[in-house]
Amino acid sequence: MKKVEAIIKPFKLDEVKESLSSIGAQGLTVTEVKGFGRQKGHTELYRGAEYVVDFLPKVKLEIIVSDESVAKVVETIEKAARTGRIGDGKIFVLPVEEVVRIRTGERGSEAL
Amino acid sequence: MKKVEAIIKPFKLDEVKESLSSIGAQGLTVTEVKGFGRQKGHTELYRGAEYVVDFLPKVKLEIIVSDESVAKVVETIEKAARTGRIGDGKIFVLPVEEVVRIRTGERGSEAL
Amino acid sequence: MKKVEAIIKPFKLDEVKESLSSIGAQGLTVTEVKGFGRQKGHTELYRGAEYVVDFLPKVKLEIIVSDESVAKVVETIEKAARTGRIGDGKIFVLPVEEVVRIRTGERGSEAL
Amino acid sequence: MERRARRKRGPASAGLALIATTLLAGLSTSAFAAEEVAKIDTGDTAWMLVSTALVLLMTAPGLALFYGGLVRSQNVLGVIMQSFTCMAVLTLQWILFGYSLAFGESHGGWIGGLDFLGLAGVGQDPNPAYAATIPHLVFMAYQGMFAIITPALITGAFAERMTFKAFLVFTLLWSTFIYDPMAHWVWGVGGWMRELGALDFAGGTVVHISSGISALAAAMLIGKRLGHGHEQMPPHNLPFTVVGAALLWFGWFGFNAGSALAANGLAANAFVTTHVAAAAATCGWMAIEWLQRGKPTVLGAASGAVAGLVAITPGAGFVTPLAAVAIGVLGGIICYYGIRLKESFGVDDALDVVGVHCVGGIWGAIATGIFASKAVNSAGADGLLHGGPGLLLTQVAAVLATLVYCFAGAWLLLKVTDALVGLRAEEEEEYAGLDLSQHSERAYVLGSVAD
Amino acid sequence: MERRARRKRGPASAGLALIATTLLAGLSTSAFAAEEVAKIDTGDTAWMLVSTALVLLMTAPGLALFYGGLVRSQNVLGVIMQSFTCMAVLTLQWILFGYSLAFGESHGGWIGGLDFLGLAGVGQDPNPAYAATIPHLVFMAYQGMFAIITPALITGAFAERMTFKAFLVFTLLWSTFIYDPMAHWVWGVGGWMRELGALDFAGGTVVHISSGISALAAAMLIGKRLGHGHEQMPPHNLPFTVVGAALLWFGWFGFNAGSALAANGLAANAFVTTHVAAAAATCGWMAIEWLQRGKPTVLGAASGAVAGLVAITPGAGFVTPLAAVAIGVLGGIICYYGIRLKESFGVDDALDVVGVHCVGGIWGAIATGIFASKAVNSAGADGLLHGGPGLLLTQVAAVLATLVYCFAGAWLLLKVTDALVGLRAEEEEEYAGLDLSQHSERAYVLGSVAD
Amino acid sequence: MERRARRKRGPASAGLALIATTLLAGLSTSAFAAEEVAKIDTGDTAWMLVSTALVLLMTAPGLALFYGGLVRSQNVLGVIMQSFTCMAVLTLQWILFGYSLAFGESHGGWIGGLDFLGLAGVGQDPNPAYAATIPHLVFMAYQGMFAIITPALITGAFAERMTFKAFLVFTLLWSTFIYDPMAHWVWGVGGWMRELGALDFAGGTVVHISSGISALAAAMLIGKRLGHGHEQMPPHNLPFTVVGAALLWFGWFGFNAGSALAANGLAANAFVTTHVAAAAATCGWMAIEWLQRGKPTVLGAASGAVAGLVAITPGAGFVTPLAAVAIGVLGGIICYYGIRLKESFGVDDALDVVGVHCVGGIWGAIATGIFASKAVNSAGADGLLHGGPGLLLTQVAAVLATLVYCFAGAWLLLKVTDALVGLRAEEEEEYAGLDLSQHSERAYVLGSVAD
Ligand SMILES: Nc1ncnc2c1ncn2[C@@H]1O[C@H](COP(=O)(O)OP(=O)(O)O)[C@@H](O)[C@H]1O
Ligand SMILES: Nc1ncnc2c1ncn2[C@@H]1O[C@H](COP(=O)(O)OP(=O)(O)O)[C@@H](O)[C@H]1O
Ligand SMILES: Nc1ncnc2c1ncn2[C@@H]1O[C@H](COP(=O)(O)OP(=O)(O)O)[C@@H](O)[C@H]1O
Repeated sequence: MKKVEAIIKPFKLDEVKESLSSIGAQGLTVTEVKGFGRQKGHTELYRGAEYVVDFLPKVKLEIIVSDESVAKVVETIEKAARTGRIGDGKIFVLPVEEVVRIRTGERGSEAL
Repeated sequence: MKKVEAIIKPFKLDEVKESLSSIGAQGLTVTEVKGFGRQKGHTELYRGAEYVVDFLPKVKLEIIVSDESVAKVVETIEKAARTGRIGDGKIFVLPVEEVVRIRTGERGSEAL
Repeated sequence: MKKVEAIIKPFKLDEVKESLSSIGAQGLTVTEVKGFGRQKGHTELYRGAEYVVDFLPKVKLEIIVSDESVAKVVETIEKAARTGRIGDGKIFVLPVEEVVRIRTGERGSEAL
Repeated sequence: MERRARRKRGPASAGLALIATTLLAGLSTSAFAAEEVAKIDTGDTAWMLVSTALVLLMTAPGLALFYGGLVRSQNVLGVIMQSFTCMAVLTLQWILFGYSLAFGESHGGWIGGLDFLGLAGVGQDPNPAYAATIPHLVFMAYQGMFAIITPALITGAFAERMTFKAFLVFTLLWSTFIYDPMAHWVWGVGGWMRELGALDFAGGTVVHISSGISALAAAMLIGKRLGHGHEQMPPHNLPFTVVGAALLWFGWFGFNAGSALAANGLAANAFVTTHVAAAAATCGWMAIEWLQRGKPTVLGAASGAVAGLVAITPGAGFVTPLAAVAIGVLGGIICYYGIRLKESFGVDDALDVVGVHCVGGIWGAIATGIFASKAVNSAGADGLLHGGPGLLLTQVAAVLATLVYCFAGAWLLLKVTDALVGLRAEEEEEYAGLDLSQHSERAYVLGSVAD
Repeated sequence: MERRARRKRGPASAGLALIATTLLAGLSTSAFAAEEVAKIDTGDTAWMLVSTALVLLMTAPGLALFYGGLVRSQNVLGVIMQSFTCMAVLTLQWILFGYSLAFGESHGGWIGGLDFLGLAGVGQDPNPAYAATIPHLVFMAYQGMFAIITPALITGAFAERMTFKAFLVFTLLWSTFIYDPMAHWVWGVGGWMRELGALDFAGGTVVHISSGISALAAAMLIGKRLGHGHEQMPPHNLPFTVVGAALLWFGWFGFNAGSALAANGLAANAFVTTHVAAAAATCGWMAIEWLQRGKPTVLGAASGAVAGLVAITPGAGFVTPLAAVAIGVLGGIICYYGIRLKESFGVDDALDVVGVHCVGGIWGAIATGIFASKAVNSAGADGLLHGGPGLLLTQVAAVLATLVYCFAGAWLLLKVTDALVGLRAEEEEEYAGLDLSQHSERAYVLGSVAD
Repeated sequence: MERRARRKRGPASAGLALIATTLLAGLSTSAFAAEEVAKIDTGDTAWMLVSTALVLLMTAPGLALFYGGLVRSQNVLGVIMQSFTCMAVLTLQWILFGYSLAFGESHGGWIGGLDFLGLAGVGQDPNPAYAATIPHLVFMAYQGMFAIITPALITGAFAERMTFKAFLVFTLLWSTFIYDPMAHWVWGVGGWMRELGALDFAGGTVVHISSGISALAAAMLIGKRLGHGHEQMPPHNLPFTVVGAALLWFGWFGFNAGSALAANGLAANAFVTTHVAAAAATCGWMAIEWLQRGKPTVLGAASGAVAGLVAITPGAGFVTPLAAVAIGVLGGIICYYGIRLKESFGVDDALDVVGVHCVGGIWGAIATGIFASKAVNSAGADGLLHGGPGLLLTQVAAVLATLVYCFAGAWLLLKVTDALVGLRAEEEEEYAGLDLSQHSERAYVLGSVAD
């Protein structure tokens, strides 16, 4: 099994989730994060003091998938999350050794 | 070493933490996340408009453990986090190649 | 490629980010987390009731790097995040199998 | 209307405020001329100073919180800023020329003259034409607070997408070309609607219908928010919204009971009808929502309260408290349906200004034509239920005239604004939120990440 | 009590409010009959209109924020909604029949008659039996605001677990069968506690003891919150709570100084004692907490302020400012210990209604019996320190009667409510929070995840 | 100043408040002696009760929210606590001895005697030396609210780093040794600045310059916040700050118009100039920021409003509304630059107390010397524009004396405080935030993690 992690633009979350659902993904976990990258941040003004803010709001998706689904999932996210503008984000794939469903104690791909 | 990640129901956090402490776990990291899975969400009403919300508040635990402790830790979380109702969450185990304790520079299992 | 995860003290974030920039890191992702470890928490008082709080605010950095940069990145974080006091945090290194840049579809180390 | 009422009753009946006069009248043989009677009454003045402050409070923090809580968190400052700016900019407009256009010597019933330009002649003594027992400055300031909140109400319609610059230009134009004339027609000595006999105690037409229908024009012209219909746009801070609604309720006592321009029985009546209608409309909205949706919501309750306050505004000093129950309950239910209208029209009236202020204002004007009673206010008129069908017709006429003038006027002024500075923020700006794009600020920095 | 005071003093001493009358009395030979004196005083009316509005402000946003900040974030709307709903529903109850039950012609000192049903006979003229210088409508509205906040206070006890439906049923029953009679006993002409000679200037028994002891019954019957004792339940938004406390302090000037029913020296005294007691109790609570816990807390300071305001309520118009220092400091300390009582009883009084309102109210009633002085208010009585042990006994009797009637009554009405609709939310609903389960709303949507 | 004004005008001109008297004077042959005239006017009393409450509201929630929103989230309770504590502790100080030091019988123009210790002799009757138509207790309470807010203003300078204990000691010392004498000099009968002829209608020197310059001393002595200059310290909750600013604006009507001590034409003038100056300064700040930074900010607008309110305070009852436009616009611009001063001085005046209150207060005092006009207030004086250069010099002298005395005094008292309890929190405490370290509380628990 693999863990697919994707950092995307927040307003793309719904679209990505829908696409993943439509290819049969049944679960995923979402975290609000701040990203620092090529996309430049903004300036804030407080009583004349300028604050340069590099961190941009992003959303991190984590989804555990069976080995055979990885390609499909990655591709789906890629397509749904793309705007073509800088800051669209990244997808990472990590190996996973075990999965457990807490409710039932199931292990492995049955637990997904 | 391994990284055990668990997505659990928020009100189970204290119980899981206590159980982990009692088996000697000395550190863990917690993140607020939103989960999408089999457990269904809820509907919200704002001036008559209905919003269907699929994402449920969950808590993610991350705990790095030595290879020999993995089973014990997974089992402990499993037991403490279980309510038997849908949405109890998942546990994932990932390989970890190195650990560093920033304060001392210790590496490997000493750093845990 | 590897994923370097570091749990650090929040007020060290800017310093760590600067140091990483200065060695050429072009992207990273930050999450607010709560840590539980050797550093002890605090007590809160609400109308005489005492609440012991073990969880401390921490910041988690995630940065995907090529295999050859890992050592450098770990060392840089270590140095910048260290105060020498308990609770400075940890660095973990995990294997990564694939990276995709969503905007362009680039894969592997080009996508970083 | 109350203003006319006072004038008509003449010097003798202004007496409640001047106990001494009344008492003395029986003792002394010398008659008091109107001029001598125009003395300041400290009780009336105290009440009007308070009322003036209360109406300001309605704009900020009242409306600012009510609207601010309803938008998404990236736009809360943008919305609050628009209310706050109305307080600043329109105060200057008002004292420089707005007050004169509204309350200066009438030019044919259409517009006030320039006699009060820069507050010339507006001093510490009363102006008996409008309020014989309080300093003219207080009357001016009280009216000025109405001139502030009215355009602020409109901002709910174009929330989350208009640039600050466009808001500023439009607001100044609208105040000058729509609000000031409207105020003159309805409340100015010689104003044509006033002469017509339409009753508007505290601003149903001038404040609510005018802003509500202009909001419709604004929402139509500026278009829908990006993502509207696809993305969910839940209110980001409902406690703010409820606090705002409660402050509006509180401030509305100044708005309505203050419109008696004295601390007398009429003020008491307006105070009670206002309170009762707000309560009744809250119940009405909650009930219909409970029936139709299965649950009463907090936003529904808050919206109901505002709907009731809008509905009672024109009639507060003309109807009985029991009539206010009817006006309120129905007001709550009507506005509950009123905010659905936008679905049919396909208009993104972001914070439901049309559904609450325009629809509620129309209902209030008509309800005044139904329930008004001379037993409550002898300077008023009898409505349908008290045998006077004429009033209802007059009210309908006043409503229609207001709808036509304000919609057309607002449309034109929005076109002008668009031509001058462009109405709408860039797509990138809208995604980032107005707080960052228009003001380079973020509302909340709650976490430890210096994002 | 003050109401009795005014009545007893009779037409002549109502004069402060009518300067002209007094002056004229020396010039004219004709005596003025009481009816002729019952003219509206604009200054008194201005003050009472403001006071009425201030007491409403206490419920929302005052109490709504105070309580709202203390609960967990998933219940903040639920708690705010209960305060807001009191404003809506109890206003209708009050004008339809509640006011009549409380202030109508007495039936044997137990309950008012139906003479004021639907506000019949409650008009723009004064009702000299209660307040000779303000419109009867103002007196009615002022009293109505007390009828709103009293049941709202109770909601703190069963916060975070009662269904909205149960709250609604219980509140309507409680207002009708507990509040209205209590108000009649203490303030109604002919009410038995009033006849007994018990002093309660602004509602120590009627408002605070009655709600506080009913809160105890409610917390006992509904049971503890899920997780109580195991999970931590820290307040989710203390700035809201402090703002709420400050607004309560501000509004309490209307509550206490308004109870003079005039803008006179007595109002001034009540204003100052109220302010001083709030300040002193804040100091008292902070000091004891600092000594016992090592740190003064913000919630402690806010709670102390409220405790002091509760404690001074019955005596505000009968004691001197220096006595208010003593009443306040002790009130703060007593309530600090008061909220510990629940630990021994094993009752989950979620927001400490019993410890603050019941305990503080009892202390206030007794303190009035100790510190009251005719030098402050000739219509009052002398307390223990001024040589009158009788008053103290009367006060204790009034307290006991209130405790017994309200506890038993509330218990019964809660049982009835439980039988009718069930008191408590389902376990799942409680975990999800009342905001979602009762109202399908979330209070805050601050992040970018559309959760 | 207004206080002196009223006294000087004497019994005859106090008459506005006493219509009956005036009217009777024409009928009766007997003259009324001053004592007989010292009757309570209910309208004036109503207005002053309200004004008193409004000035309290300025401290909390007004200032508490304004400042609370500007700090980082780990310090919001600490800042709010300081404002709230001023309300508690300084009320006791005031009634026990502060009022007497300020308004007791003058000792050589320097300090009041102990005649009013523990409010001895401060009762329900008026004290004609200060206010002939309201109860002495109301005058005392009104003045007490000024004594509360003034030290609270200073807390913005040392925000986020002073221990609570040090704040408490310093505040008590400062009130006693700086505020009380200053109030005596300027407003006490016989006070030397008052005798000098300096005009300060509502507290430009006493409140704003005194607190502003003391803030400078405090910021210098306590040093910069940890991380200042490196880390970003954005405001954590700007909606709170705007709400706070709006409440300050609202409350300032009590502060300035209440300083007329009556509900008369002068109050009306002060009300309008206050409102206009706030509006004009908001425009001024926004405009200069827009020009210089490319965008108007919400914090800029809120800061501008406060700057305008500060600037008009000394002149509110002496200048015309049009002069208030000038004072306001310039006040906004001057304070915009005023808050930059700290950059040159290298002082971490965290919330810009110096830039707004000291700089704005100085501008206001000078502006009064320029724009004051006897046509507005015959008890005032003519400023530079009306042919009176003398007043300007007097104003400058008063400003300089205030700056010197308050800076030196505050410096000394801070040194004393430091020696007694230490000014500054430990480094660890400062990192954790004052909420946790000083009060063991957290402001917000919004998430599900029981952190
Ligand atoms: N090496 C990295 N490690 C972890 N996260 C990264 C890395 N590079 C980029 N990111 C994340 O991806 C987001 C987008 O990256 P950015 O460089 O701005 O744009 P793009 O991916 O379009 O080139 C960043 O905000 C950050 O959250
Ligand atoms: N494939 C997955 N990848 C990542 N997270 C998942 C996955 N499946 C479920 N989760 C997480 O686990 C939570 C619980 O899953 P759910 O399907 O609702 O219940 P259960 O685990 O009891 O079958 C989800 O809310 C989500 O956060
Ligand atoms: N085994 C672990 N797994 C995951 N996170 C850990 C682990 N041990 C520590 N942490 C994280 O590191 C932080 C610092 O650890 P702590 O034991 O307090 O101090 P130190 O690292 O200086 O010994 C913790 O707050 C927690 O977030």
